[in-house]
Amino acid sequence: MRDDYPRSLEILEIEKEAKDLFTVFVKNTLDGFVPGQFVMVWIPSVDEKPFGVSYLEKDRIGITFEVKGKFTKKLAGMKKADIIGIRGPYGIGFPDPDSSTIVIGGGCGVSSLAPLMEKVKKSNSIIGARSKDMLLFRNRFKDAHFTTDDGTFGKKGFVTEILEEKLSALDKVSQVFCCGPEIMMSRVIEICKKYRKKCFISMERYMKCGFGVCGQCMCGDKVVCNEGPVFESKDVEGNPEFNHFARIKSGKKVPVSDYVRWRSCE
Amino acid sequence: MRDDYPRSLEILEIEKEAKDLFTVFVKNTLDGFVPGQFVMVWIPSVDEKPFGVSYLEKDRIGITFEVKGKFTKKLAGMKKADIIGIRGPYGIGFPDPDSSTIVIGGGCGVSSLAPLMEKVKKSNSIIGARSKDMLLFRNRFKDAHFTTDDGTFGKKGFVTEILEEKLSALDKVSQVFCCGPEIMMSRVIEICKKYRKKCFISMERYMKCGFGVCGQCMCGDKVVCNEGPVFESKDVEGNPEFNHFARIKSGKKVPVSDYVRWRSCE
Amino acid sequence: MITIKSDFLGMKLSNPLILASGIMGISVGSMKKIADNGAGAVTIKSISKEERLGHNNPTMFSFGDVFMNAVGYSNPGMIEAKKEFSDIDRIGVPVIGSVIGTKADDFVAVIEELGDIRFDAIEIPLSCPHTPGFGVLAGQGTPEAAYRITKAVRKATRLPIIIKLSANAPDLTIVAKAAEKAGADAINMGNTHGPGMRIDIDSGKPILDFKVGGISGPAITPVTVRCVYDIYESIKIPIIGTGGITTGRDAIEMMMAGALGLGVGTGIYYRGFDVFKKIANEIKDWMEKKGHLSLKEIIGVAHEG
Amino acid sequence: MITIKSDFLGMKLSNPLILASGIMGISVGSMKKIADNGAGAVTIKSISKEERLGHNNPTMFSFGDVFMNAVGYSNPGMIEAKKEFSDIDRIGVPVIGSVIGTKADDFVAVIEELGDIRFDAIEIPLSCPHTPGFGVLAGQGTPEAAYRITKAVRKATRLPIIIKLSANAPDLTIVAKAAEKAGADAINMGNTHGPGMRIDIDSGKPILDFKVGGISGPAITPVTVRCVYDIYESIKIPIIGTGGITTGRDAIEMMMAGALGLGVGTGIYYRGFDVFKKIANEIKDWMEKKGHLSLKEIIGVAHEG
Ligand SMILES: Cc1cc2nc3c(=O)[nH]c(=O)nc-3n(C[C@H](O)[C@H](O)[C@H](O)COP(=O)(O)OP(=O)(O)OC[C@H]3O[C@@H](n4cnc5c(N)ncnc54)[C@H](O)[C@@H]3O)c2cc1C
Ligand SMILES: Cc1cc2nc3c(=O)[nH]c(=O)nc-3n(C[C@H](O)[C@H](O)[C@H](O)COP(=O)(O)OP(=O)(O)OC[C@H]3O[C@@H](n4cnc5c(N)ncnc54)[C@H](O)[C@@H]3O)c2cc1C
Ligand SMILES: Cc1cc2nc3c(=O)[nH]c(=O)nc-3n(C[C@H](O)[C@H](O)[C@H](O)COP(=O)(O)O)c2cc1C
Ligand SMILES: Cc1cc2nc3c(=O)[nH]c(=O)nc-3n(C[C@H](O)[C@H](O)[C@H](O)COP(=O)(O)O)c2cc1C
Ligand code: FES
Ligand code: FES
Repeated sequence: MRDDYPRSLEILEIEKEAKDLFTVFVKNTLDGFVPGQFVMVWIPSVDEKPFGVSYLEKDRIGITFEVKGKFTKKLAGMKKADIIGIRGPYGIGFPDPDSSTIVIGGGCGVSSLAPLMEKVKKSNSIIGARSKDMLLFRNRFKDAHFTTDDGTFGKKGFVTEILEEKLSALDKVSQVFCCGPEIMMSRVIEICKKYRKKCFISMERYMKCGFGVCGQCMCGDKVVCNEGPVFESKDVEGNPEFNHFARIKSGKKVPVSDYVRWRSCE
Repeated sequence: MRDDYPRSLEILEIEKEAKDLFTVFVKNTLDGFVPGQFVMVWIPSVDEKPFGVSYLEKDRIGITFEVKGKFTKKLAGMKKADIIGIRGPYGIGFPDPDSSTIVIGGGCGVSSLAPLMEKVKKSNSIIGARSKDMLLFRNRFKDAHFTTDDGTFGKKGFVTEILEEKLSALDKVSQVFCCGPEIMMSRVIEICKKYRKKCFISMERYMKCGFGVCGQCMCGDKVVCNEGPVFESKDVEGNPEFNHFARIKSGKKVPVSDYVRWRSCE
Repeated sequence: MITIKSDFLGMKLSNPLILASGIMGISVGSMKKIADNGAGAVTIKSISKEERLGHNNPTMFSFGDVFMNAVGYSNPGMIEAKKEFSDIDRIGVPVIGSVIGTKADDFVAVIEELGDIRFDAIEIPLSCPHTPGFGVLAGQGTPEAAYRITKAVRKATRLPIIIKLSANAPDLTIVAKAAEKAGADAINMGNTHGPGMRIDIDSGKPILDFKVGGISGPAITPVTVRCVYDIYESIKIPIIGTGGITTGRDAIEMMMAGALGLGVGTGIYYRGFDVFKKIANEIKDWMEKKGHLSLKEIIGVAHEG
Repeated sequence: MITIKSDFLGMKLSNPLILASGIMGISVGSMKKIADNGAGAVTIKSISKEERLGHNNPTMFSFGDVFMNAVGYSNPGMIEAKKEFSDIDRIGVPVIGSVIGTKADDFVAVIEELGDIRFDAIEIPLSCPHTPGFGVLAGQGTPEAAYRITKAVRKATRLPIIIKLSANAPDLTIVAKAAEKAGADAINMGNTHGPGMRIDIDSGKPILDFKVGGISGPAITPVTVRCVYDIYESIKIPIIGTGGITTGRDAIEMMMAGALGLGVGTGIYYRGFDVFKKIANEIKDWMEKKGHLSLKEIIGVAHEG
């Protein structure tokens, strides 16, 4: 029989990464975690949400999050030795990266890719954000390519532009791993298609169970928490909901932009 | 977590062993069974009772019983392919016998000793019964010593007389294993004490759970189903209830003779 | 030839296993997945008149044989549901519409709004143990309420009506009889049990945000079997046994107790989406071993002799 | 220094763990074994006026986290019990006398007959789910019956009275309040749950000879915790939480929900006679880790904030 309840853990540390971006560190209790998998993070009496893992160390894990709504505000305000609950890991992560894998992350999406970025050739990581002060892991991955929408750090523009440059210049790229806003991921899929590269993306939906029971995270015919969150691009191509619709807490299907707005206030 | 429910098994065979004595054979589902341990045998819609194992084969086990009351009458009347339930094995069995172990059984008590008799020197088995037609395993253990109370087969008298003869004649006896009426076992204990031999006896009490929960099988400070049914004699010496009192179904403590009479009608 | 085909309320089911409401019943896509994994029929997640957010997370967790949830009937409301379930034919197996309400009128309103959707039956849960305003917490499980709501619903639809009861009812058989008398075509026995609570000892807080939640999973099988057994002797309409069915063995027990249909929800958690195929095969294998040819030979046999 | 000493109804307990009635409580010898294995107090198996054979075997079995029994209150009756328990001092920890009856008068008769036995408290179960004439099956779990029986018992003894309730009661807090009002000194929450039934599919027969039985073991912990939590807020007298406690974690949860005493029965099945020592150590280890010094810091904390 299975046990799936929040394992209560003391916060080891909370670090500020960038503007409104924090990392919370707790003991590593994740058996056989594969980057791209996720965990459910519980703040007692507050709420529970899915997150990727941004630091995967032997003894501890880090979860990097942007302060948006009630939950992340609470989390950012917690202190060392406070208790949070972790359950998981859940879902299917990325395949093993090789030296010719490109890893491309936008915004908070970078966080669940970071453990993979540590494994690939430095210059094969592409990290983007709206602005310099929101850019993640600038110091952690010094040799990565950085972009900002406003040009305040790295190259001005979208991460996808660097991807296209690289794919058109390099022959040896085996596959592309990607996590970020769906509009970005959908662009990445297009680019990969053009260059005939395998592409894996990581989807995000509001979750309740995280283990394939409630149906809350459905995206077309895919159960994101269970059959994903990482999908090979061919498995989401033609999915009528990917980059278009997502479900809010009631289960109501709304345009992704409405969903993101709703999620940010939750 | 544990599972302890009757495993329903088809009866493979029922064989008559002697007058009113039958053996029922079912598939062997007993992991790591040690002779002296017991099982609970369930006849659906009838009752469930503890029994020793008289045939311990790789694929099947045999349970030998005397037709006394409702339960054993039902059991003797069942046919091949009928269903009975088995749970267990329970309790603590005999230690490993060696070539100089004497195994001594009286009446039905022989049944739970039979698998041990197969392991010891032939002439080290002593089997007794009230009369020839009630003697168990006359053909199975041809070289054993047999006694009958009435002299109709083997030596006339009690099994204990042969034991005493053997112990006074032989030096090399390491230990004595014994199962039978408590009056007999208590006599065996005395004899072993006199000859300074280790002695293990197997106690019988009315049982409900068989696994140390209900307390029904208490004999003094011993939980027979769980700490026994096999005890080293020193662990029952001084027990005020051994060979004196036992509990009937209500939990009422009565003299052993009343208990045996009650049990025979159950 | 062994068959596990089942005739239930006029639905021709390839097997008696029915996806229970609230588990993966959120969309046509999710229910098609379950149908493709072998369910004989599926039930949608319960729909109320208005949109409901439900309780906050955590809404679900498990400890061994116990699965707990306090989803709190989150659903997009009947207007959205009408869109969501417009093309249920695509699912490929019969679909049961689950409808909830706080008053009898609400049930009727939802049934009417969803009238164009081609459901094969309507299920009315009177039995959720953890949602204020609904089910047990709203007293819908009494014989009187069951009678009143069933009566109202009966007038609102010609589809077969399944009334879903709670194992908690002290007067269970009376409730079942009241529903039968008011025109129910079947009883679903039943919803989650409890409610229960688990407390995280390090924070000192109940794990579920709503503090208490309904219990499902293998731990509740014995109580469900007993409830099915009890009501089987007092009503004539067929029973769906729901609660804890995880293996073929559980399914067979439930049928022997008297269930004609078999609800499976949390079984998905323990054995995956294909729990339906797995259980169906386990039933067939056992029937083969025993020489049974159809489910008729099994249903209710625990009551014999 | 960390202590898990507990003051319960005037009994000075080395720890709050109390052997639940019906498990190993058959004799002084069996209870002494449990005391030697670390129980803070022990409860005798329930005694009725007349000798009772109880139900036929099988009376007990388990499936995973579920333990089921239908012993049916077998006991030698009050006259024999008087002999059986004459030297309870030998046990070495406080002993609670459990008394059952079908009518209020029966309880009184047994209490009077056992008057000379040096029990530290009397427990009155109104809650067995599988014995005709007693507990739930005799309607003893209603607020009225609880009041009436408690009142009668109150007059018959000066010992502290513990009323043992059933989690099944739909109006649980009202029953608890009725018992409190009638003079109960504590509530034991509670008895086995259900009842449930399991059917052997090969024979088609219920496994328990009485067909149905009460459920105990880890599977019922969540419901017990919820019940303790609920009644803690509505009564002032202390609570023994009984049902499913198997680990230190369960014990701590139960205390956080509001229990002052902790009943342990089936835990013996899962972890052995020394389950008492094990749980006590687990509580202490956790307190040490958390920096708690006494149980006062734990009891009821789940109700804060
Ligand atoms: C499995 C999983 C785990 C996750 N874990 C976490 C987590 O641990 N913590 C967390 O806070 N979030 C997490 N997320 C990520 C988060 O949900 C998304 O990154 C978020 O939805 C994007 O919001 P943002 O405001 O950060 O992006 P933005 O800052 O709006 O965009 C980020 C970047 O995307 C690119 N981009 C934007 N629009 C376009 C476009 N039209 N075309 C091309 N490129 C574009 C740009 O380069 C931009 O800088 C996770 C997501 C998944 C799938
Ligand atoms: C763990 C266990 C498992 C058991 N399993 C089974 C089982 O599988 N099936 C079953 O039917 N029973 C079983 N029994 C045995 C059964 O319970 C006892 O053998 C029974 O109580 C004895 O009854 P009887 O009528 O067969 O003995 P009897 O026929 O009355 O006596 C048997 C022999 O004991 C000796 N004896 C009797 N009185 C005395 C005396 N005063 N002094 C010295 N010797 C004496 C004699 O040699 C006599 O022939 C088991 C017992 C135990 C402890
Ligand atoms: C997560 C979850 C959500 C549920 N939601 C509903 C619901 O919306 N409507 C309903 O009638 N029952 C609901 N239930 C109850 C189930 O339909 C089912 O009756 C119960 O879980 C017992 O069956 P199981 O053990 O097979 O899951 C829900 C159960 C779970 C676990
Ligand atoms: C085998 C068995 C016998 C029981 N007999 C009694 C009894 O005689 N009187 C009583 O009040 N409770 C009886 N109970 C209930 C227990 O005292 C206890 O309330 C219940 O088992 C829940 O606790 P647990 O999970 O720790 O066992 C019995 C329980 C079991 C398992
Ligand atoms: S979050 Fe529940 S199914 Fe995915
Ligand atoms: S038979 Fe139950 S304790 Fe031994």
